[in-house]
This record gives sequence, C-alpha cells and structure tokens, in this order.
Amino acid sequence: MTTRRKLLTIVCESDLEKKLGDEVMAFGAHGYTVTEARGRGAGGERDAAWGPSGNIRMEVICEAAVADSIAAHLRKTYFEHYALVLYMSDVDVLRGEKF
Amino acid sequence: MTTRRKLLTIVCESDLEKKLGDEVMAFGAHGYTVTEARGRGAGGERDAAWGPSGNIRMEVICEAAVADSIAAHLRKTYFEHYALVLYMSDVDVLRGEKF
Amino acid sequence: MTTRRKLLTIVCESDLEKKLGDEVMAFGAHGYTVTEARGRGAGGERDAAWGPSGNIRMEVICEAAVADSIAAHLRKTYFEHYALVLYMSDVDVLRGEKF
Amino acid sequence: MEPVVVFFLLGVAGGLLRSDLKFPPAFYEAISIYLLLAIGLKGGVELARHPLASVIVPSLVVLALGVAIPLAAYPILRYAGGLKRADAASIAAHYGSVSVVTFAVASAFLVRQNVSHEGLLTVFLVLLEAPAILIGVMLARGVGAGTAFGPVAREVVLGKSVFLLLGGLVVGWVIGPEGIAPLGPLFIDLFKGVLALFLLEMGLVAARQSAALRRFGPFLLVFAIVMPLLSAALGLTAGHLLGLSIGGLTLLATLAASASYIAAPAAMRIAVPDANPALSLGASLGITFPFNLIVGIPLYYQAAIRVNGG
Amino acid sequence: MEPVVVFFLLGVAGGLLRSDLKFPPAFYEAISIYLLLAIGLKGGVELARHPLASVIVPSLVVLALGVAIPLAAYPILRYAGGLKRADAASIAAHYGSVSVVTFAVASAFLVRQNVSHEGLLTVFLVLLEAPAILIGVMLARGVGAGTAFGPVAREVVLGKSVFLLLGGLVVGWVIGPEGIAPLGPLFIDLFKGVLALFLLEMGLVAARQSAALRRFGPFLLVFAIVMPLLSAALGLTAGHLLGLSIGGLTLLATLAASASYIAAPAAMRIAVPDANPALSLGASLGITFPFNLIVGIPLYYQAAIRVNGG
Amino acid sequence: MEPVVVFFLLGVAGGLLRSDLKFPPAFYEAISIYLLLAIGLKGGVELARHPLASVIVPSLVVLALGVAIPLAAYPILRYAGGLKRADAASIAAHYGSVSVVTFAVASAFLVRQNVSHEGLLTVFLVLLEAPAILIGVMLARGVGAGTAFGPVAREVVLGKSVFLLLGGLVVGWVIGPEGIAPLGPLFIDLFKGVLALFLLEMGLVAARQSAALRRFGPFLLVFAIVMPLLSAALGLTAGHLLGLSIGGLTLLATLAASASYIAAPAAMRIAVPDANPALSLGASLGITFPFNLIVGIPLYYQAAIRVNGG
Ligand SMILES: Nc1ncnc2c1ncn2[C@@H]1O[C@H](COP(=O)(O)O)[C@@H](O)[C@H]1O
Ligand SMILES: Nc1ncnc2c1ncn2[C@@H]1O[C@H](COP(=O)(O)O)[C@@H](O)[C@H]1O
Ligand SMILES: Nc1ncnc2c1ncn2[C@@H]1O[C@H](COP(=O)(O)O)[C@@H](O)[C@H]1O
Ligand code: NA
Ligand code: NA
Ligand code: NA
Repeated sequence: MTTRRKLLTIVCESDLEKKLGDEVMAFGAHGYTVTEARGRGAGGERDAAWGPSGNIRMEVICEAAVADSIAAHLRKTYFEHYALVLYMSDVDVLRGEKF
Repeated sequence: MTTRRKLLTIVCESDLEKKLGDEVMAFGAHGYTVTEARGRGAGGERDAAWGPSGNIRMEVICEAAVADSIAAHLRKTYFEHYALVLYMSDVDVLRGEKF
Repeated sequence: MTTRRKLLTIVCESDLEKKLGDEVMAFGAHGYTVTEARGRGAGGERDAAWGPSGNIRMEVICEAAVADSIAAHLRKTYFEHYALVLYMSDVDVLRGEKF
Repeated sequence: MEPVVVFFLLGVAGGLLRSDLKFPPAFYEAISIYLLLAIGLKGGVELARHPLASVIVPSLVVLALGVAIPLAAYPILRYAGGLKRADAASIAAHYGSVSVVTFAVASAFLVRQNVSHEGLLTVFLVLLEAPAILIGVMLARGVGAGTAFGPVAREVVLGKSVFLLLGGLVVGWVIGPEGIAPLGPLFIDLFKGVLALFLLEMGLVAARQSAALRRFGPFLLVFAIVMPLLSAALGLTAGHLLGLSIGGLTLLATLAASASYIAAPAAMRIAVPDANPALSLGASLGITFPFNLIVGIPLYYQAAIRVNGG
Repeated sequence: MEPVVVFFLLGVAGGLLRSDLKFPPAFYEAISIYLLLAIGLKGGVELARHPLASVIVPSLVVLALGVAIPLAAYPILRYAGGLKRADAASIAAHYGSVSVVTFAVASAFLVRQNVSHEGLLTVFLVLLEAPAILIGVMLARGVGAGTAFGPVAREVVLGKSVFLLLGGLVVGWVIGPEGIAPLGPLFIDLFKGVLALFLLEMGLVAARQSAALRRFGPFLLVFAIVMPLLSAALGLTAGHLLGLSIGGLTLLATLAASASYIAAPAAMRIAVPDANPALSLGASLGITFPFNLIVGIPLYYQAAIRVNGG
Repeated sequence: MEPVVVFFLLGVAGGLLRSDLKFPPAFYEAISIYLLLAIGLKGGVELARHPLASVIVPSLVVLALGVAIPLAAYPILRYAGGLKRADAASIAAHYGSVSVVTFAVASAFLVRQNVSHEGLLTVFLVLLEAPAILIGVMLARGVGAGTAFGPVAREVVLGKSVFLLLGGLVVGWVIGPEGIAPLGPLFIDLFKGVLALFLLEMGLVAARQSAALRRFGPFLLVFAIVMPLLSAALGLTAGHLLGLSIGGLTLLATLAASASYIAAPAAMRIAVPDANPALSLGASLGITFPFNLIVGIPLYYQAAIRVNGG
C-alpha cells in the first residue's frame, strides 16, 4: 500500500523561499510544504522579529535521486553564503506515483 | 527507555482541520499537533494569502495499527476530492503508553 | 556525503521556548528550529487562541548522545508538570560536523 | 469611480504583474473580523430605531429571495452549462449567498451619492448569507433520508461570518447610538480605510482566481456576468414589493447580485467535497466580484431610480 | 451596561455556542501590545502634571497593598480550600497582581459617569503588577537559601506587560500633552474600540476557562467571587488612607479586586511548575474577570462614594 | 525631541535590557504595508496638484543622485575600509537607497516646525529606492556579459516596498483630495501613531543590530556616521539645483542620508550572496538609522535653512 520516498527538509532564511521553491520543482520534485520558522544556529539567533530575521522550513517528498540532486545543488549554491540547514529521512507515502 | 511509534504527517487544506482532528482522535490517536503551512503540489500553489488558500500540517504520533487505519480512512474519504498529502515514518518516543 | 544524526522533536507550551532553547544549547546542541503550533493531547485542546494556550514545535539535530541527554533532562524536568511531547528519529545531514 | 475600488484595481494590477506583495494571513483575518463586526454594529444601531415587529414580513420576503436565487441558478448551470451536479449546486450556493464587501462598497457608493437607506438592509445581509448554502447542499445531495442538514446549518450560523455579523447586529442594537459613540473612531471612522486595504488584498487574490477560471471555457465567464444581472432584477422586484427607498433597492439588488467568497466556499468544501472550488471561486471572486464593483453597483443604482420612480 | 462589556458577553456566547470564531494569535498579541502601551502613555501624560516627589508615599502604600493581598489569599486557599501549596501560592499571586483590561473597563465606566480620577492610578497599576508574583514564588518555594528571585523579578519587570506599561508611562511623561496630541487618534481615540475587540476575544477564551473550572468543585468558584470583594475592601482602605477621590477609589478597588491573567500565568508557569494553570486561570479569567466587569465595578463605585462621602 | 523618536529610544532600551517584548511577524508586516501605502497615498494626493510635466527634470536630477551616492560610497568602503568587493558593493547599495521611515520621521519633524514641502518629495522617495540597488549589483558582479539585471530590477520594482509606495502614489493621484477624505481617518490621522509603534519595534531590532556591528571594528562605525553627512551634502546640492524650499531640501537631504534596511537587504541577499548582511544591516540600521533620527534630521534642517537663505 505504501511506497518509500525521501523526505528532504530545508531550514533557511525566508528571503530564499521563492527561489528555492522554483529550484526544487525544477529538479523534479512535484510539490513542497513551507512553514514559518525561527531558530538558532552557527549564524546566531534568527528570531523572526522582523523581515530579514525570519526562517522558513521547507519539506519536499520526492524520489531518492531527486533528493540527492537537490541536496547537491543546495550544497553548491547556498552552503557557503547562507544560513541553511538540510536533512533527509525515509518516509512511506500513499500514492507513490504522486512524488 | 524509548518505544517505537508511527509518526503520521498530513498536509491538507485548512478547511479540513476541525473535521480531521476529530476523526484522528476517533480512530484511536491520543493527540496531534498542527502548524500553519503553505505549499505547492498537483493542485497548484496554495500560498495562504487568504482563507481558502491556506494549508495545515498535522502530525499524529500513534501505534502503527492506528496510523494504518487513519491512513486508510483518509485515503477513502479525502484523496479523490481534496488537496491532501500523507506520509509516515518511525519515531522513538518516551512514555510510549501516552501514544 | 551524508552523516547520520538524531532529529529530536519537542512539542510543548510556548512559555517554555526561551528556557528550553537555552537548555538545549547547554546540553551540546549547535542549533534548533522553532515553529508555532497548536494541538490536542492528554491536557486537552491547546488552540493557540491566546497567549497561554499556544504550543511550539522545536527541532534539534544533534549527535545521538546529545539527544539522549537532552531527552533525559526534559523527562526529569518537565514531564511531570508540563504539556510536553518528545520524539526522536534518524536523519541524514550534510556537513555532519555542524551538528 | 468610488475610491475604494481604485485600491481593488491596484491589487489586481499587483496580482497580474506578479508583485510579491502578500498580506500576512493573520492581517487578512483581522481585517475580515473587523469589517464583519463593524457592518453588524452599524446595522444594529440603525435597527434600534425601528420597532422589531416591522422586521418580520420583510425578512420572510428576503428569505424567499435567498432561496429563489440558487434555485434559479442551478438549472442554468446544470443544463445550459452542462456542469456536473455537485459543481452546479456549489456555484448556485455561492451566487445565492452574498458578498459582505460588495455590500460595503455599495453602501460607500450611496454615501457618495448622498442617498440614504433603510437600517433593515444589514438584517437582510445576514439573512441572505445562509439559506442559499443549505439549498446548495440539498441540490447536491438530494433531500434524501440520509442527509443531515443540522451540521451544515450549525456550521454556517456559528461560522465566523454570520456570527460576527449577527453578533454585531445584536450588540449594536443593545448599546444603541450613544453606546456606539465612543467606539465610533474605530468602527465607523476607520471603516472605509480598512475596506480599502481589504480591497487591495482581494484584488491580489481575484487576479489569481480569474486566471484559474480561463481553463474552464466561456460558459462560466458569461454566467458570472449574466447571473448577477438576473439576481439583481429579482432583488429589485423583492425590494419593490417591500416598498424600499432608492438606497434600499440599490443595496438589495447588490446583495442579490453579489456572490459569496467567504462563507460559501468554506461550507461547500466540507459539505460537497466533489465540487471543484476553482470553478466557484473563479466565477464569484474572479469575475462577479470585480464586475459588481465596477459596473454592477452603478447599474443597480440607476435601475433602483427607475423602479422607485416608476 | 458599559458598551464594551456587551462585547465580552458576545464573546462568552460565542464560546458557549462553540462558534468557530478565533482571533489569529498575532492579532491577539498586537491588540495586547496596543492596549498596554496606550494605558501607559495616557498615565504618563497625566503624571507629567504632578511633581514627581508626591508619588513616593502613595507608591509605598500601594506596594504594601500588593504584598498584603496575596498574603491574605494564601491561607484561605491553603487551609479553607485545602489546595496544595503550589496551587495556593500561584492563585494568590494571580489575585494579588492585576488585570489591565479590568482597569481599562473601570476607567471607561468612570468616563460614562463623568467622574475623573488621579493620574497616579496608572502608576499604581504598574506597581501592583509585579510584587504579588514574587510573593507567590516565595510562598511556593519558601524563602530558603537556594531560591533565586533575581530571574523571576527580571522576568516580570522586563516581561512585555510591565515593560510596555512602564515604557508607555515614561514616554508619556517625557513627551507630555503636546507630544501625545498627534498620536491621539491612534492611542486615545481608538482605545475604547480596540478594548471592545479585546473583550470579545476574552469572552471567547473565558467561556472555555470557566468550563475547565467546573471540574474543581465549588470552593474555587466561591473564592473567585469572595476574594475580589475582600481585596476591593483592602483597596478602598488604602485609597482612603491616601485621600483619593471617588474615581481614584473606584479604580484602586478595582485594581485590588482584579486578578491577573497575562503576566502572572506566564511567570508562575516557569517559576512554580507544579501549580496547575487550569485552576488559577479558571478562577481569575473564568469567574473573577466577568464578575468584576459585570457586578464588581459598579459595586466598587458605589462603595467608593460611601467611603469618600463618609 | 520629536515624540515618535522617543518610542524608538524605548525600543532601544528594551533591546539592550533584553526585554522579551517582540512584535509578532504579521504585525510588523501589517504596519509596514500600512506605512508604505499611506506615504504613497499622501504623496499622490499632493502630486495631483502639480502638472505632471514639471516632474520630469527634477526626477532626472534625483535619479542621478541615486546613482552618485553608491558610486561615491563604494571606493570609500573598498579602499579606505579594506572591505571585500561584495561587501563594499552591498553596503554602497544600502546607503544609496533610502529608509522610508526616516523620511516619515523627517516629515513629522517638519510638521512640528510648521515647515511645508513640495509634493514631489514622495516621488523622489520612490525614485531613490531602486537605482542604488542596481548599481550595487553591478559593482559586485561587474557589468559583464553574463549579468542579468532584468530579474533584479523586476524584483525591486515589483517588490512590496516600491509596489506599495508607487501604487499608493498612483491611487492618491487618481482619487485626489476629495477621494482621500473618507480614507483620511485611517491613512492620515493614524499615521503618526502607527509610525511610533513601528519605531518602537525598530528600536528593539536596531539594538540587536548595533551589537552585531561591534565585531567589525571602528571603520564601519565611522562610515555609518560620516557617509550620511556626505550624502546629505549631495542631497542638498541636488535640492539647491532644483530650487527646493527649506522643507524640500531637508527631506531630500534626509533621503540621501538615509540607508535602506528593507528593500536593499532583501535584494542584495539574493543578488550578491557573498556579501555579509550583518555588516550592511549593522551599519544602516544599527548606526545610521538612529543617527539620522536623533542627530541627522535636525542638522539637515539647519543646513537647509542656510542653503535656502544663502
Ligand atoms: N542543529 C540544528 N538543529 C535544528 N535546526 C538548526 C540547527 N542548526 C541550525 N538550525 C536552523 O537553521 C538555521 C540556520 O542555521 P545556521 O546556518 O547554522 O545559522 C537556524 O536559524 C535554525 O533555524
Ligand atoms: N512532494 C511534496 N512534498 C511536500 N509537500 C507536498 C508535496 N506535494 C504536495 N505537498 C503539499 O500538499 C499540499 C496539497 O498537495 P496537492 O494535493 O498535490 O496539491 C500542497 O499544497 C503542499 O503543501
Ligand atoms: N499523539 C500525539 N501526536 C502528536 N502530537 C501530540 C500528541 N499528543 C500530544 N501532542 C502535542 O503535544 C501537546 C501537549 O500534549 P499533552 O501533554 O498530551 O497535552 C499537545 O497540545 C499536542 O500539540
Ligand atoms: Na447573491
Ligand atoms: Na488584584
Ligand atoms: Na540614501
């Protein structure tokens, strides 16, 4: 009944939302989910108290190969200059063909 | 110390929140967590700019059997007509008897 | 390319955010991500309609040992008197040294 | 052109140009709450000036109007438009119910024309919100044994739109003109400015809805312009029966012509799952809403003058 | 009845009927920030009219009141009510601290009665917010060696309630009457309307809180009505000592009688984890808050007339 | 001191004392939308009083100013400050662009001095927002073959700041003085109060930004105070060329001296990733913004008097 897919979660500064969304789709994902977030990390506290200090948390369910290519792209494009954290895990989805 | 449980995550249109919450409990879950979300998928962009275009993201930690019966119910009830995505994974919880 | 780490997720009443954030860092985590949440559980409905009824959802990616010591601390400190749910899973991260 | 409508056009421009302007969801919610409550309050204060008994007959006429419009729309959608049952029923519900903001713009229009209207009109607004939604559910499901209308009725009446309008009406009625005075700076003076902000946001949203509609061919587009004209005619007829003033006629025609995009979508989404919300919202918000704002309201006003003068 | 209280009742009705109306959390927060700041500002402007030295003695008396009330409440809760130590201490803290919104409603009440009051009262409001919370922590933990009050004190004073009230007070005092004039349309004229909105929301919340209270039996219910009366008597006594006017007496009695549901819950939740927040919020917000709004304020006003006239 | 600046200082105090006061993100957003739109509207209504042709030459002069300031700032940052290319370019863009809130405070300052200004100034505000950002991107990337300015230009012009200012300007121009009248209670009367709220929030934020700056040594600190003075001189020169009044000169000098912390950061973050945002925000928001509010505006006003009188 279920199919195994990758769940790729990205936490990064809000300013990247639009660009990231487009890129994720371009790499072959069929959708994503975004929530507002705040947090702390190597770049200090990002408390979402005003525009430039907010984070987003983006989740992408996709095939492992797509997840890998998105991750590789983000690593190359954003790791050096942006506050961005990325992690992956396995999830079981219904309607596997959707992702 | 920890017990293995299922984490069932549902992303769907906000209008379903109340109904879904009640159903999830009726199927034997003992709680759930909801966050506001937006996203993209087969149904296009849902950007939460106004009421009808918002999503929610609901997480339910429960026993595998409960997760399966919730998933089956949602598949039957909502897949055809609603923007709804659902996935499952294993998590380790403290106080396993709580879930 | 990726390293395995623990993803510790905590759902609890908003009032704890500041204290919890500090404690998590003190136990050796290098960051965390917070989103606003609401939910239902043993303590009834927490619908975020006003200050005292809101939840937060905090995610910490860290080494397994750190996750365990945070979990042990939270269990000891908060389980008895606070609405707090906690679960763990494995995730694969890039830049493992970051976490 | 009514100034607040210019804000709507700015929003539409932003939407079409894909500006990244977006109102935070909480801001949109807060403004909605304010507008609904303020309209209710103002209506309640007006109402306090009339004996309550005089409300009963007009209310029944208006309820009939709220039932007649969706019943008239449904066969058009189903047989002329060839839409499937659920969609026809859902769209009929949207057009039978009302748009609170269209009502507010029409009121602003009347103020600019120095035309007054009966306090009762806000009661009509509240009365027209719910019945069409119930009719829509019946049309979709049939009036069979298994159908439970209770939950839907409950949902609509305790849903925030009706609750705030009705609640405002009752509070306004209880506290009366002197009670409202110290609240006036918020609920009266700011009203039009907040309405302008809301219309800016609705312009952004409407631009996207009308884009979605393009996929569904010309029938809905024509329907979304012709149906309000038919409904307005029904509204004028009912208003004439009730002997309304020119202002009252204009508002009742506008109410009839307007299509819901807040209460109806939420209710239909749950009660009639197999109706496609892109169709009903595309028509009601993407076409009928701008049409009424720009063309409809002045037209209904002209028609009201003829009806009242005739 | 004071108009804003009618909004509260509407909210209670919505809560009891389980309407799906809900203020977005950000809206609730924004309104709170506004109300606290506006009250502070108004008080600060008033204060600018008095020499600062004249504030010292009254302040000490009021501080004593803020210590006395929780010390009086604690034994009642602990021994008459049989509550466990943490709960008795936490509830005592809530009742010793104050409800800013109850204060605002009492001020509105006085405006309607055409009764003025001393500018000092806003200072009293700020002074009464914190001490009871510290007393509550002491009662719960004992004044032992290991107890660190610094963090709790810091938390309360820099917490947003006290910071905004006190900050507003200072800003109002600095900019004075001419400085506030151009800010008046926001901070003065809109005040009562925003208060009405807030009371609508608090009604929704209070309805749920009082439901939670039912589980805990009749003692708390009685306490939540009798304690404000006792505290009001203490407040009137203190006010009489200070020679306050009828308006000032009414407000000080109201402050004494009111129970905190913003600052105290947040502080007690962290400082006294084993106190059950459903008890303290159920009593303070579910019973005492509505009681003061509807019955208490007019009563304290009558009492103030007697005290002042006597 | 201008009253709204006192709110800024309260925010700074809260930030330094680490108060837990925090505006919800949606509230911050809502206030920004309001302020930008209100400024645009007011400017548009003013503009409606002038023939449109008279705008062209001044606009070109002001555009030149918007290009000149970042070109002047860049070599200072790069060679005197030893900053790397991307950082120098990004900071230059921030200082060439403008702070809408600084402009609003300067307008409020002029109102208190009873000094009027040309309606054109809001147009200048809009015109100065974008060019420096494009110059900054060019400075960072070079004007090579592969550089696509289209997306950046699009981003800035359809970004919410410029869209709301420009949109407000157009709407104000279309609806004119009578159209704005019923919207005045929201967009005019409340303006200063909302500005005060916004400044409170910006104080909280600025306190944190200036802390971040400490890590980067004294050069940026000096730059953040000297650069506005240079820019103000350029602004006064341009304004003198255009024959502006004292009020107009003050505002143009303030615009030139102000540094962007809304539009520029968002654009530079995407277009020049290797620039460190802590540097540019630390300088523009942590130092220059408070400097202009407290010292700069009165200074530019004095200078404007000399220039205009000389
Ligand atoms: N160890 C972590 N666990 C969870 N979230 C993190 C962690 N580290 C960083 N983050 C999130 O990622 C954002 C950027 O991280 P950084 O680039 O390390 O500053 C932070 O603001 C957090 O929201
Ligand atoms: N591949 C995906 N990964 C993560 N979230 C998704 C994905 N596809 C859809 N979603 C979410 O589920 C919602 C409904 O999806 P859909 O029914 O495909 O339109 C979207 O608005 C997204 O928030
Ligand atoms: N089974 C569950 N699955 C997901 N979230 C839960 C669950 N139980 C509780 N929660 C969350 O944890 C919060 C506190 O739970 P409790 O202490 O059980 O009242 C709730 O308000 C929910 O947000
Ligand atoms: Na209608
Ligand atoms: Na008290
Ligand atoms: Na500048």
